[in-house]
Amino acid sequence: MANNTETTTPKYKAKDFSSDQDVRWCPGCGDYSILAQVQRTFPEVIETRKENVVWISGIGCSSRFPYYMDTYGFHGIHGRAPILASGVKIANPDLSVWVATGDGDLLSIGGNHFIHACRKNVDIKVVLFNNRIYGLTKGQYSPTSEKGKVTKTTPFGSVDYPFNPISLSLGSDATFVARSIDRNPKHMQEMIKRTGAHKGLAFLEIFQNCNIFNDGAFSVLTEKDTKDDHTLFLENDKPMVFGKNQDKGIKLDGLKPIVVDISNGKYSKDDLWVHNEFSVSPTHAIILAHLDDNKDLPTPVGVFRQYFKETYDGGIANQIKYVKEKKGEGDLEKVLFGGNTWEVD
Amino acid sequence: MANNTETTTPKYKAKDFSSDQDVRWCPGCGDYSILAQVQRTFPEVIETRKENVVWISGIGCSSRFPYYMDTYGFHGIHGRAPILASGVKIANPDLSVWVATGDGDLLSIGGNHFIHACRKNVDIKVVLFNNRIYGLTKGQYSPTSEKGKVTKTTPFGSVDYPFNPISLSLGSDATFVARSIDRNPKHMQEMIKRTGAHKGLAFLEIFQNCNIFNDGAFSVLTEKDTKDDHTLFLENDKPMVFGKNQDKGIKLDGLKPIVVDISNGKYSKDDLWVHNEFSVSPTHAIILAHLDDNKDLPTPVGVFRQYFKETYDGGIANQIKYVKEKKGEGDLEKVLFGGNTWEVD
Amino acid sequence: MTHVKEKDFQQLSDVTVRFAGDSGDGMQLTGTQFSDTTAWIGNDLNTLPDYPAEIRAPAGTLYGVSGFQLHFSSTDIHTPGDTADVLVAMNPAALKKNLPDIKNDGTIIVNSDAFDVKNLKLANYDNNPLDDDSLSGYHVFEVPITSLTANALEGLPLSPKEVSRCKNFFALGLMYWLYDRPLQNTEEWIKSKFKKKPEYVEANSKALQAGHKFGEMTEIFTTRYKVEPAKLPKGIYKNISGNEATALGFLAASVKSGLPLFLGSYPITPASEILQFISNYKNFGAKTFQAEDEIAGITSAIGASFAGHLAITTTSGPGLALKTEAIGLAVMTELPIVVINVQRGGPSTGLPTKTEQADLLQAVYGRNGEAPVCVLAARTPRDCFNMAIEASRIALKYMTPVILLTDGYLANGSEPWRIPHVDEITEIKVDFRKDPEGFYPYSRDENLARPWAIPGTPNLEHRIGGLEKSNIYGNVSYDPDNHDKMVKLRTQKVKNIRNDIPDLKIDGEQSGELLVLGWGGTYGTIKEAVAKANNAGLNVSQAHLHYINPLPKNTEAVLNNYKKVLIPEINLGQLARLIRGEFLIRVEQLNIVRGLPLKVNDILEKITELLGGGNGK
Amino acid sequence: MTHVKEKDFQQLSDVTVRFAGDSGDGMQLTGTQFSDTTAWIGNDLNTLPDYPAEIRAPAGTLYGVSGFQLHFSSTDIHTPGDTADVLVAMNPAALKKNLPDIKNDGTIIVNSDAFDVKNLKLANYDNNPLDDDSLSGYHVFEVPITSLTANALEGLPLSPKEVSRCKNFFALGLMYWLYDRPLQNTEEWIKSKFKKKPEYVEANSKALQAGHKFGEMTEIFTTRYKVEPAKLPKGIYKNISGNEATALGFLAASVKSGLPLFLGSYPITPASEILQFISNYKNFGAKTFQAEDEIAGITSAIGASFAGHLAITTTSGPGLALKTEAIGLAVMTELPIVVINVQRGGPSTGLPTKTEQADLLQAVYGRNGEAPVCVLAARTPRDCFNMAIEASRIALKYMTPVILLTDGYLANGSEPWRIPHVDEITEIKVDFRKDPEGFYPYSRDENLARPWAIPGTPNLEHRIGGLEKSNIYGNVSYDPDNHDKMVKLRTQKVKNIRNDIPDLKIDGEQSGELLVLGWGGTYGTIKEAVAKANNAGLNVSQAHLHYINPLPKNTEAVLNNYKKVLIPEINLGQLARLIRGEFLIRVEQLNIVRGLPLKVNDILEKITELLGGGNGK
Ligand SMILES: Cc1ncc(C[n+]2csc(CCOP(=O)(O)OP(=O)(O)O)c2C)c(N)n1
Ligand SMILES: Cc1ncc(C[n+]2csc(CCOP(=O)(O)OP(=O)(O)O)c2C)c(N)n1
Ligand code: SF4
Ligand code: SF4
Ligand SMILES: [Mg+2]
Ligand SMILES: [Mg+2]
Repeated sequence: MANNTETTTPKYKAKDFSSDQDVRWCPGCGDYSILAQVQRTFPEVIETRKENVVWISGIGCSSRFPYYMDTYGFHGIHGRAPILASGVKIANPDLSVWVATGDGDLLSIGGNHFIHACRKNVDIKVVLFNNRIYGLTKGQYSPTSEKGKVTKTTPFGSVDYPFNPISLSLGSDATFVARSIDRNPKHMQEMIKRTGAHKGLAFLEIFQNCNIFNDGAFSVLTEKDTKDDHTLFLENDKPMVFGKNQDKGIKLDGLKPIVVDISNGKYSKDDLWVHNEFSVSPTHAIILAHLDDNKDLPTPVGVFRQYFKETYDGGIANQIKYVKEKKGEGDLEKVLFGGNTWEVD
Repeated sequence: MANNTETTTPKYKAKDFSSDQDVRWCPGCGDYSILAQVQRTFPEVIETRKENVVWISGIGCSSRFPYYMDTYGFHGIHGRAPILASGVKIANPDLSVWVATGDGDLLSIGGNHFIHACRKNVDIKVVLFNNRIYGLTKGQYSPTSEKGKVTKTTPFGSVDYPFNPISLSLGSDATFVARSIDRNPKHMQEMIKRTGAHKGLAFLEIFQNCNIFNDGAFSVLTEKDTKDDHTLFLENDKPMVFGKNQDKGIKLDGLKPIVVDISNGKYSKDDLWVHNEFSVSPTHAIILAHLDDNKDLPTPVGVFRQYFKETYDGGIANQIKYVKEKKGEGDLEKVLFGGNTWEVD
Repeated sequence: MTHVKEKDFQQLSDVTVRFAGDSGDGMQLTGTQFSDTTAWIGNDLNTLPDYPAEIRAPAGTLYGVSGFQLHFSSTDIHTPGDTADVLVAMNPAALKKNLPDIKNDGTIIVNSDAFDVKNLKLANYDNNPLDDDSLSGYHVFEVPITSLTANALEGLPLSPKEVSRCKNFFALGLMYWLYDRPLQNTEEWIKSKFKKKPEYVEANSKALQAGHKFGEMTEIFTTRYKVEPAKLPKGIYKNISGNEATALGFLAASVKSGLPLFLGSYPITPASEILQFISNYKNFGAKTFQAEDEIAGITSAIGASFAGHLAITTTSGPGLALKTEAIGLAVMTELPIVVINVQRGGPSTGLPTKTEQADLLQAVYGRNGEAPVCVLAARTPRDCFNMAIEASRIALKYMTPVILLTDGYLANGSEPWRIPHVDEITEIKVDFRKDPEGFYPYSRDENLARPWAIPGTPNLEHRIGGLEKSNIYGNVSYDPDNHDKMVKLRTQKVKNIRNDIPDLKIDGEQSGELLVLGWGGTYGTIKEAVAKANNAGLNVSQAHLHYINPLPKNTEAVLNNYKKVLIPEINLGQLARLIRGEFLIRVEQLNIVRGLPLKVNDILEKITELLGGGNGK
Repeated sequence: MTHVKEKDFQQLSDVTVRFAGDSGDGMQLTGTQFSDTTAWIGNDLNTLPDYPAEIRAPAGTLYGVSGFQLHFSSTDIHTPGDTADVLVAMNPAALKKNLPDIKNDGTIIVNSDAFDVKNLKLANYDNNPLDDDSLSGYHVFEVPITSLTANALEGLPLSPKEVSRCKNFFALGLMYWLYDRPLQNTEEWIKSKFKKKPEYVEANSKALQAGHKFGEMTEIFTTRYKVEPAKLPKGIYKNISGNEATALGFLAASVKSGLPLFLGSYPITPASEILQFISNYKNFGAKTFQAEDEIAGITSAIGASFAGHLAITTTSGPGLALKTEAIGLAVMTELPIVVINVQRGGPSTGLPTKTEQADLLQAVYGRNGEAPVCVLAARTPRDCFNMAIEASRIALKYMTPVILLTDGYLANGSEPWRIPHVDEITEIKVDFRKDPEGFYPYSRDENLARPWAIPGTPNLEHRIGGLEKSNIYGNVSYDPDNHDKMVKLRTQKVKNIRNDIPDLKIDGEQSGELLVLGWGGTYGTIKEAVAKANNAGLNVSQAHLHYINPLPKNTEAVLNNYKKVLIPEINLGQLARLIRGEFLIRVEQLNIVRGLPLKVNDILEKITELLGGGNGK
């Protein structure tokens, strides 16, 4: 489908993905790091020629992303990126379709398109720049802002509870769910690669600092003295260990995750819960999604869940193939003259 | 707030909730049973005078519901019932606000309002008439239709996967999640009572037969010879037993639910998983929500989860009270003349 | 059987028949079968299905009545008929509800079995109308259709309920007899429809034949009617509804442009059928996407357009309202899409199953900012085919959204259509931009259209979006003068379409006393009214707009050729407003908003009044 | 310090100042402080903030330039000024971007420290404009603001970055000196703003004082300017922006109607501030609901209206597009809501931070079906207060949605406002229906309004919704004649508002050669243009519409009193279209769509041209 005249994929460099447009985020914004990691990893992530790559976004600071990528790009309207992307992907399944979006864009106005894209397993990659605030409109609270947050629209503190984007996507049956942090380039690079490699809807949440309107929202996960005790790096098939000295672990007590100390001999790594990205049911991932509901437990980053089922765009394409095989390639003359006709002469 | 001149609540009868409008559903439609059970239970469910009850709906066969209830009613626009209801409830928290909605109305066009109302825990009762089809528009597939379904818009079978409404609502942190079946009036009555008694967003999914466009969608759960083996009635604190002879049970194998035979002596009721509606984490409920992903396992009905946290409307009201206490009742003159003023004379 | 008295045949030039019964009685099916057979034997025809918003409202109720009117003739006709010559009423409610639309002295065939106490009460009859003289102005035939059907099917392995469901075929058989139509067509339909239920094939065929035989045998009918075939142009015909014609039109546009079709849509009455039809064309590579809502329907189509498809979205009024913001995005990104709006009664949910013309100003103006789009309107069911192709042509050539307006009457109504051969349909030329040399995403060709460079094309990587773009280069631009220029360019582009569409045609005198100007589904009604007025010696012509934005170049000149211009619309004067605002021309209006097609007679009266006749001024 | 030469004072009647710098330079703050102080000492004033869509675009870039223009005077003024007398440019990009809007012979104060190679390059300067003669037509003052600020703050415990952030206060202090304004106001503001950061209080105050002192000490400025207070009517004043006035207006309407305020809204530039302001009024019982999207914003408001609140929703163009369907629901259910649309540049996302008037036709016509609503427009920042109250009054009295249009210029611009006392504001009478006797949900009072019977009221249980309703009884009705009646009744109800609004007022001669007709935010510009034209001896009057649907009763008569009517708009002629369509009157248009207020001079030229002067026809 992709109208390539040339068919081999050149060896790209990061700068091949950098457009001629000046980047216009605030100095210090976490978005810069995301852009850098995407450009850095794309030569590896993109298995196709770059004219087959499309970046699609809604509205928000994060949604300016496509302008900075030297690929096809579409800066859509607020909240509609997942469905705009779905249209592109269904029309041409050969394209590699990526969505750059913000917590307001994806989860406030765009929530429905997101959960439906997850449910349908449209083969698009959704990268959420979660800064827990509305950046572009200058600092109103978002559906991922913590309860009680004081912002321009909540001068006395917000009274609603935030979404847990991981749990929402799992509840919508997304086939790939992962999380990373703007301040951890290496981890982010890995997650971008994993996201790109997944066949089906891939959802990657990135904690992103908005230093203007919500500075430090993720500081416990990024500051040197706290991050190790608050972050759990998920690794498949590995016991869940964390802490500055890798001295703490997660154990499953029935359905309940608890923290245990593995430095004092009472528990060892063997007692710990082993991460399984590929668990058949979503239960494993859901427990992880809610891990830090308890403030004593760390926040997981990494791949929560990955599984495979037919993609929506693939299903549509296959059905067309199947019907063509069954009924033969469409013949307009036949359709027009089909049914109950009669002749006047 | 409710402008009652009279304050005691009379003893209502079912027919007090029946409006003067003829009911216009197709003969045989499952909606009739829902209406009957609501009218039958409401004298008990409604702890307030009936002028404080409001039924709100979107568009669909199911959404005609408010016309048949002799309460305040608002037949809104497609998909918007949860937010219309939220507006009513936030404006006047003394009202008992109910939503009647269909699988298309709530989960297709209305999905976003639904998940946000769940997240915010607006104190409204959402009753989903899930017939897994678009009834009013005459038989297109819906987001709860099974994959492969042949309908007017999917002549070759649908290619997308359905939502699991229970799992979606749990993923959105709904504080009360339950399910019932149109053909089991007694169970439905109990669920309506439980729904009405919950403080916070209560979501009740009712499997409802559309005998015109999707007849028999739930027949395994309603037909005499299959229903006992396919339905699991959830009861709090009780081991999960089911089957014609109550001879089968659910056991938890790690995170994985399995069916065991409790008639042959190998397993007894004591080995079974015990239902806990009030589990702190959503894990328990999520496992149940996905129970019948495995076709060998039964479909649970009953209360999946109930927990309590501040309601959104309550939070707004409390904040107003708090600010009034702190700043004093608003004084318009003061606000108008506040800030940087100067006098010209 | 041999003693049956030969019945007289009476020749008629046209007849209007209405079938009415419970929504569960199969009246739409009966009407469609009668139409298909009638078309098939060569009459011209025009139909008006009229069904309630309820799916199968409880039997016997007034609001559960479903009707189907059909006008057929041996000459050219254009409307479903103001009033019916014959009513087939399957129960008291059907009789009561439809009586006002039956001609004085008309014929009424009732299923007398259904006139029991319960049904009479449900229909709010105090007395049985068959027993008092309330029907004295009509020729009433009482036929115990239910029991006759039961008799005919005796012995078949069917439940009483199943037997009763066959009674519409009995009624149809009787009507076939009365109007001398063959059974064959319907018999074949029954066979293929119930392929998997041979007992149903037998039962329904038997009921059909029994109805026919009953006509033959009974004493109560003394006359039969013949309506000769109409003299239609040579060709192969089929009976087609507006929705089906719309679907076929886009399929043809897809084939003729070489672009795969993408339809992103959300079901809504009365537009859902288009989605349903097109979802059958999978072997043409057509992709149908039943989206989560209308916004998703159009936005997915915009995505597909970006990716190089012929992208369309179908909806009705409330859905168009929801698509508003996204249409603006298509305007700004200058991508081709067609939005089909099948108008229904409004505002809000309004009258979902009824027809109306009140979305015109929404289509023309209903967007934020200066967001010009091309607006077209189909005028008859079969015309939807041509306008679908024309809408596609314009969208693709000018890189612009096009809104195509049809309405509930066109969508569900049907008429004979001379089927065009594929090679009679003009090609639609589409050139994707391939050459990187001098490529700029917002450069413009002689039509002011920008290049269509689709993802997958090497070296044309570029970014588009809803923010204002610099002319030619297409980068985001906040420059004030650029914005002024772009606002004006986008408007000019749509205006220029004027040079690429046919002049407004006049039926009748090229100048004179009165022009009746219309648009959309009122075409047939106006045509018949004007013809009648001409026959009565009145000086009146007709012009009917296919193109509303832009208007044809000669519109102003045409209007100025008449002393008066009358604009009849099923709204409060929306085209009238556009015409007044555009040309500062005084226009007369006729605005009747009843959820139904206008009546020939209403227009005729207005014409007469305006020309000083009738109860003039 | 004692040797400083006394500077001359020059008296001016009005001055236009523009501050410009990086979006991180605090220019909006500087402008606001200058405005507040200027208002406070009694000048009339009018402001135009102009900021980029980027939050803090990288320093030094052209697209990152943020500006604030302010026009103040000793007489009545109405615009922010076509061009500025003085520009304060904090870097080369600010100079480059703003130079075109500075008067010939104007004054330019630059932060010379910022004119380094890097910044010059970022601003695409090949040569340093301070070194070549490209600025020879201006009075340029080079002030090393960055280093002077650093000197002044030496020894304070601040990082270099923090120090640099204070430079806008240095610039402000200098301008205060130049225009003889007191520091006190700003000093107090600094104190309260940085309550929790005493080191910032000290730093910013010091920078402010240093700027002031620098003016005093330096040799480069030889003249200072005085602008005497304006002679404003007696009263207490404050400087108010349109958004703040809108918020206060609805708060007042809530108090005066006795109904709690409910605002359901989704943030969008330039409307978000209204939500922000109102969310502070919790102690008035005002409920603000930041909804998941615009549809939820308005739909929650409709729910709150049903429940008896004064329910409003705020948005801008793309958001209004999304609210379209729900407005139709409010029309059908005849519930009072006010939709505030702060217009911005379109179509689509367009120019989010710029002003425009192109949502007028969307407001009037942008809905499916015949869905009439009342449309009002505010004309100046402070007028938003009155129009908010008026919109509420009409909505509540006629049980109808009202759309109130403001725009980005009004929203962000500010002017002095004589604050009304609470008892000067008229009461809004609201009667909830309480009496069950004879209650029908769609019965109508003398204004055709239906009763407002809110949940919680005993014995008035009833159902409403978007399907067509039977007149009086309010049950769902598919009856054709009822629909026709209801469509016409709803339209009549909105038309009747005509009888309840003031006549269109004329400023100037009551008849004559030319009337300039406008609406919304162009009021001040038209007023100054007409005044100038009158001064030049031209026969021209002004009329400005507050009410667009319905139009004031005397509109046609007014228009007919002039030989020509000119309608200047920041769109392609939307009011012009309405007026032409309504009255069949030829109008002249002036349409400049640059995302900026019109200029006095553009209108003046057009007036001159139309009256045969200038470069006539
Ligand atoms: C229909 C519509 N509604 C509202 C807006 C205003 N708006 C633009 S971006 C945005 C939210 C931005 O927040 P987020 O998605 O979190 O992105 P961020 O800027 O934080 O990256 C809003 C409300 C809009 N442009 N369009
Ligand atoms: C904006 C809008 N889009 C579409 C429709 C058409 N519509 C009405 S009901 C419905 C779906 C009905 O399905 P469901 O919600 O499952 O209700 P059911 O009829 O099955 O009870 C649709 C698509 C509409 N009325 N309004
Ligand atoms: S406002 Fe926040 S999110 Fe937006 S660019 Fe600036 S720092 Fe980044
Ligand atoms: S169509 Fe189905 S859901 Fe609707 S009323 Fe009929 S049976 Fe019930
Ligand atoms: Mg954000
Ligand atoms: Mg349904």
